[in-house]
Amino acid sequence: MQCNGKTVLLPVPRTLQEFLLEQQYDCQAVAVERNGEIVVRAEYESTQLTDVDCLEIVRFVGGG
Amino acid sequence: MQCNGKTVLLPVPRTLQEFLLEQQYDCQAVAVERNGEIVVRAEYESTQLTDVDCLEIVRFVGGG
Amino acid sequence: MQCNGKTVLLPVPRTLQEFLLEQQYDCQAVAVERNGEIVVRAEYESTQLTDVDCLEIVRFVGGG
Amino acid sequence: MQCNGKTVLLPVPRTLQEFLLEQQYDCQAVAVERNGEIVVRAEYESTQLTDVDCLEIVRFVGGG
Amino acid sequence: MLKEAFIITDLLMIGGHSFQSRLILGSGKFSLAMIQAVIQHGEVEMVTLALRRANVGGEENILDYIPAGITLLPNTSGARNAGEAVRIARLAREMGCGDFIKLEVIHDSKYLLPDNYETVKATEILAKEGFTVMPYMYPDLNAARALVSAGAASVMPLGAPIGSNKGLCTKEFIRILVEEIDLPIIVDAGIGRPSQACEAMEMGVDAVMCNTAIATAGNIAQMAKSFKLAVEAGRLSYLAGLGRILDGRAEASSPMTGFLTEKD
Amino acid sequence: MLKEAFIITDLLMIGGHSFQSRLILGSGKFSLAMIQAVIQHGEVEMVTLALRRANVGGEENILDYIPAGITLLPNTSGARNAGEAVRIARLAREMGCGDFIKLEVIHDSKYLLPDNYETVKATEILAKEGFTVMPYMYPDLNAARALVSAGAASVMPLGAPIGSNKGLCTKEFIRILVEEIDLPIIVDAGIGRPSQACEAMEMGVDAVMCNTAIATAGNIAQMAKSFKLAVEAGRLSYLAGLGRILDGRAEASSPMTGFLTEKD
Amino acid sequence: MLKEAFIITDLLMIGGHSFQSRLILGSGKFSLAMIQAVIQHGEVEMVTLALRRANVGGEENILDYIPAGITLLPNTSGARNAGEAVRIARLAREMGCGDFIKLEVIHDSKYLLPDNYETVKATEILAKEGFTVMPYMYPDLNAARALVSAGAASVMPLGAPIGSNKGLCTKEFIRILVEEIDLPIIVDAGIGRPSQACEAMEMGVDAVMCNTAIATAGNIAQMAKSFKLAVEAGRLSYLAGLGRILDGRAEASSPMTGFLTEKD
Amino acid sequence: MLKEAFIITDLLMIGGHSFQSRLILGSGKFSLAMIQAVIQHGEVEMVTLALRRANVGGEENILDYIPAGITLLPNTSGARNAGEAVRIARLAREMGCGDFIKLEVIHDSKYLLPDNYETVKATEILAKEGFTVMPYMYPDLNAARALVSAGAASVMPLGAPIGSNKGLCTKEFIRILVEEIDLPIIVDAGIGRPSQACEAMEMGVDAVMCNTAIATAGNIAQMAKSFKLAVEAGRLSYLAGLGRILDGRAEASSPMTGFLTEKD
Repeated sequence: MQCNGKTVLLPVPRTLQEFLLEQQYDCQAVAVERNGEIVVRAEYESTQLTDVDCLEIVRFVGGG
Repeated sequence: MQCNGKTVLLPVPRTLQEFLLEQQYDCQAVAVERNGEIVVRAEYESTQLTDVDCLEIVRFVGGG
Repeated sequence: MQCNGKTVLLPVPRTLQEFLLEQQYDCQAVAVERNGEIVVRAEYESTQLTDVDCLEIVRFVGGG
Repeated sequence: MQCNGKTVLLPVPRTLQEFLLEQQYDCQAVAVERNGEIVVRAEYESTQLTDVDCLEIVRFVGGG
Repeated sequence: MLKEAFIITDLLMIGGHSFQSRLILGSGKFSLAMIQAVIQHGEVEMVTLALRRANVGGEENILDYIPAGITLLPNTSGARNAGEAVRIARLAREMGCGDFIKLEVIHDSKYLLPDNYETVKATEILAKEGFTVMPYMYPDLNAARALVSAGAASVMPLGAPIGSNKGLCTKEFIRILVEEIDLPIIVDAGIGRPSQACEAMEMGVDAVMCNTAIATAGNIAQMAKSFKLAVEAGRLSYLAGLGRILDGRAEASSPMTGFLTEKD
Repeated sequence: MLKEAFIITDLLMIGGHSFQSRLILGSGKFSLAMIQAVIQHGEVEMVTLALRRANVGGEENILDYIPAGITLLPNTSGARNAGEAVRIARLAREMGCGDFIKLEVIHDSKYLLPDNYETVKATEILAKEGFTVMPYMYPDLNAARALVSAGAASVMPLGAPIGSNKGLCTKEFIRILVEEIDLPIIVDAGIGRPSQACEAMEMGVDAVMCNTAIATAGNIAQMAKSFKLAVEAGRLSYLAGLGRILDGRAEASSPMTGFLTEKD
Repeated sequence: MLKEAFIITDLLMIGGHSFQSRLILGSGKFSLAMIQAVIQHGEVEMVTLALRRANVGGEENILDYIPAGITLLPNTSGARNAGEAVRIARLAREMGCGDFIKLEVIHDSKYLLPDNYETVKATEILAKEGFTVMPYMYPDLNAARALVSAGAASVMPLGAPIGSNKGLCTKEFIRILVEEIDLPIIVDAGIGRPSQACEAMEMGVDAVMCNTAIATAGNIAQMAKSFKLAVEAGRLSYLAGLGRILDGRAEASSPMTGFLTEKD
Repeated sequence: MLKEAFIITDLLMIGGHSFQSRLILGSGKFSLAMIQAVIQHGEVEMVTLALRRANVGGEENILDYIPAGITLLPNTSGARNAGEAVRIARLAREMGCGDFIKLEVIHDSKYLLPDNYETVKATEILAKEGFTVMPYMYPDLNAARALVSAGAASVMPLGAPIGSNKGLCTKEFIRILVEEIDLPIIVDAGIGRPSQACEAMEMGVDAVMCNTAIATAGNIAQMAKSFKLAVEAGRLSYLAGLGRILDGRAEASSPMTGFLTEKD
């Protein structure tokens, strides 16, 4: 699977929720795009990730 | 017929050539658009005008 | 006597103090120059005016 | 004798003319001030230098 | 009292929200530790943010450094075309901090000049999706009109290249926007000194956005306060009405009445 | 708190007196009724006055319109040479309002440009007599040095002809005075807009004097407040240290890290 | 001799044609009788013309007043969108005076600012039809790049609104075009004085177009010559390489060697 | 023919001598070998020189590098007061190259600003001795009037500090000199680019002196020619009369008559 431009292996099936926790992302501080589409927080749990998925996980930083 | 935004009556059939001469346009100093299409000088004679035609007859003036 | 550029007649002898009061100047709001020299307020009473004196009596106005 | 800020010894009496030639100055390309006064060229020969004299010998250079 | 009078009633309205402050702060180039002081001294009510990829593991969250009540204005920096800008805007909104978006579409890495054409396209899409779109733009009257039609909530013309501190190089054309465009005009990018922010406001601009000028100052909190005062000064003078300029000669400010003259 | 910190400690010292305000107000061209509002909104602590011949009979006294505690700065307007200036200064002091004098010597009625030479002469005389002499001058470094030697308490270079509102036309040379002269530099005359006063202060000038720009504004009390804020802003930014100016290219204020890039 | 050397070899190339003159003349606002003198004194090789409806009956023909050998550059003035511009361009070419076209698309009657977007569209069409397209444009780097891709033979950024004589208000951005765009850059519109044309050329612009500045002069033939000289001066100084600018202090142009010093 | 007409009749008169060229060349900072080419390409008729102590033994003589017929203008550089300037002037005249003297009195080694007061004193002395005195001065109207009374043959106000190439920083005040002073006004010092020389001439200045701008150029002969053309251009435009400047909107240079409009 692609995540923020890097290839990540998914040994076992994972929901987005599980993946974020495993990777220690702060769910309250990020937003997620999956294959070009937004995933709303409410659907993190029900979103099943697959090897062909491409994720963008972003957060706020300082910017002008 | 429309010519430069004005309505002109064509009592008898006319070629573009005849029309220009009648109206005393200087054929060497103008360019003609007929119904949105350019008419090249060589075709003035062979171009038969009709009541539904719309002409633009233009010339050079000073401009920046 | 000259006062602020105008000629003033002094029928009877006058002190500067008397003159200012007569002319209804506000002694607290003016300064006086006599023949090019400052007259301090304390000396208004003791200053005897003569026909050849030249007074400048000035006050503050708005200015930049 | 002082010349252009330096001390110069005059072993034997000299006219300004002699001095300039000895020192290989180009008489046509310089102007001379002696003790604060201009010496015109015509007087170089008749000008006798003494130990107390102070000369400025100048020429043109590039300047804005 | 008059003093209060002319301040309270002058609010900046953007997308239905109202602001007393007319200084928008960019949060780039600051250490997180400084942001709060800058916001306080600048008395700003709106702060821009950028979106970037989150790294694995706990990172500091800039939101923890921004006081409650501040309106967040995420930007789409990094977008090189309308499509990318739209994706970034959607991600930004998903952060749950409101629907303001500072739209910027840039594909020139040297001068960072915005692409007006792509910006208009993205504005159209995002406005339809309910965003309050504040597009960063090159001050071109025709493009500004297109942005109005596309549903922008304001226009943000640049004064000079981003981060240059060069000032109001586009003065003549921002003046035209003020004249012709019925949206809040916010000068963004290039403002390097408080006097330049003040001059922009004197011209009738509605607000000024500032980041680099503060971030590169010696004492950034003090500079933030300085910009706050300068923007307020410019706004007040615009409302008050500037005095005329004499072309040739002078005009005395003290009476010209003859004085001591007979002494000559 | 920091905010207070950097304000309280920054005082303007002139002739042994200290001032928090760096905006000096000229009282010409106003109706007496307005002066108090202008002083209040401008938060000024020093106001100039002129001397003129008193008329016979009760006239309104401008002093009745100036709040207590304001330092009065009588000018010598009308003087065309050192001698007349000295006489006017002495009369002014006799009014009992202190020993400050704004020295101006002008004999050109078209551009009202000060005569530096006569001004130096009068400064020498008045300083010896114990006046706190603040000479209005043409910004010429050599003349400024002569004024320092003559005992001036400050120098007041012009920005543009009196009353013109043309702004800082002498910028390059006032910059030199700031660099070279160890007295308070007060820009007097020509400042037409708050942004110009702000810029002068950013350059390191110590104070700005303003009259016409306020008197010719639409709402003069509001404009007074605007100048007060602009002068404060300029001072703060000078103290804070202005950021660098980039010559060519731009510099991003958001991180330039790759983002969405693999989507190309 | 050097003098000749550096002139002869410096030609302006546009669409395969070469020109020695870098001053392009606009023929508007002149009486026909004056045009020849202006062309002669300005030593121009290219003159713009406009197209308008011919009236019935013999009219004076401007072409009779333009010397042989002058390259004609018809404009598309009057066009408010790409379609109209294309039609006008085709009519112009039909006049049999070559394939140069000065493309202008304007739908703002107050500031006459060009519509870059429509201009790019028209450029694409006309370039395909073999025109030598010289688009009048608002100096926006992104638009200029689009014009390059669309096949323009040069870009003609404005200095200020048409006919305003306001000068190089877009200086900073024309500088960027010179840096980034590999086509002849011709400043068109706004240039009001020879010194401004000279400055544009010093910046590395390839040519200047001028109409109103000459037409509104007191002696138009003399002003034409003045512009000719100024453009040539600016070009030469660009080729020669301008000297450095000192920031602070001065630098003597006479030797600083001690002199008369022992007299102190 | 008109062309000739307006050139031949426009001569610069200084101290009874007439000049066709209005560009005065400073000879500092050049290698002697270059001077002749600069004079030729600049078509100058007057060149400044400095005086320095002659060294023992044969040195190259700059006069050998200056073509016959050029008017020499020795300067008094190095003089720090009127007395020294007078001595240098007398030595210069003794060189037998005429009675022109460029008077400069400077005692500030950082900005090299002239001392107007000492300059007036020296002018008085030298004018009485029959010199054609051309004083370098700080552009102060009162000082310029004093120089007129003292017998100056022209005034040479600075545009910016010597050698800085900063341009016309004193514009507003040189404009006043042009208006008020009935002597040739020659801008000396600071002019860094031909466009600046052109602008000075457009303002009505009578001539421009230039040294550093040429000496620091890449190709100095070419830059000399550029300045020559720019000065001529500025003079011609001043004589021709500059066109008006529009404040707001634009003004079409092509007819605004309706065209293609029925196609809408």
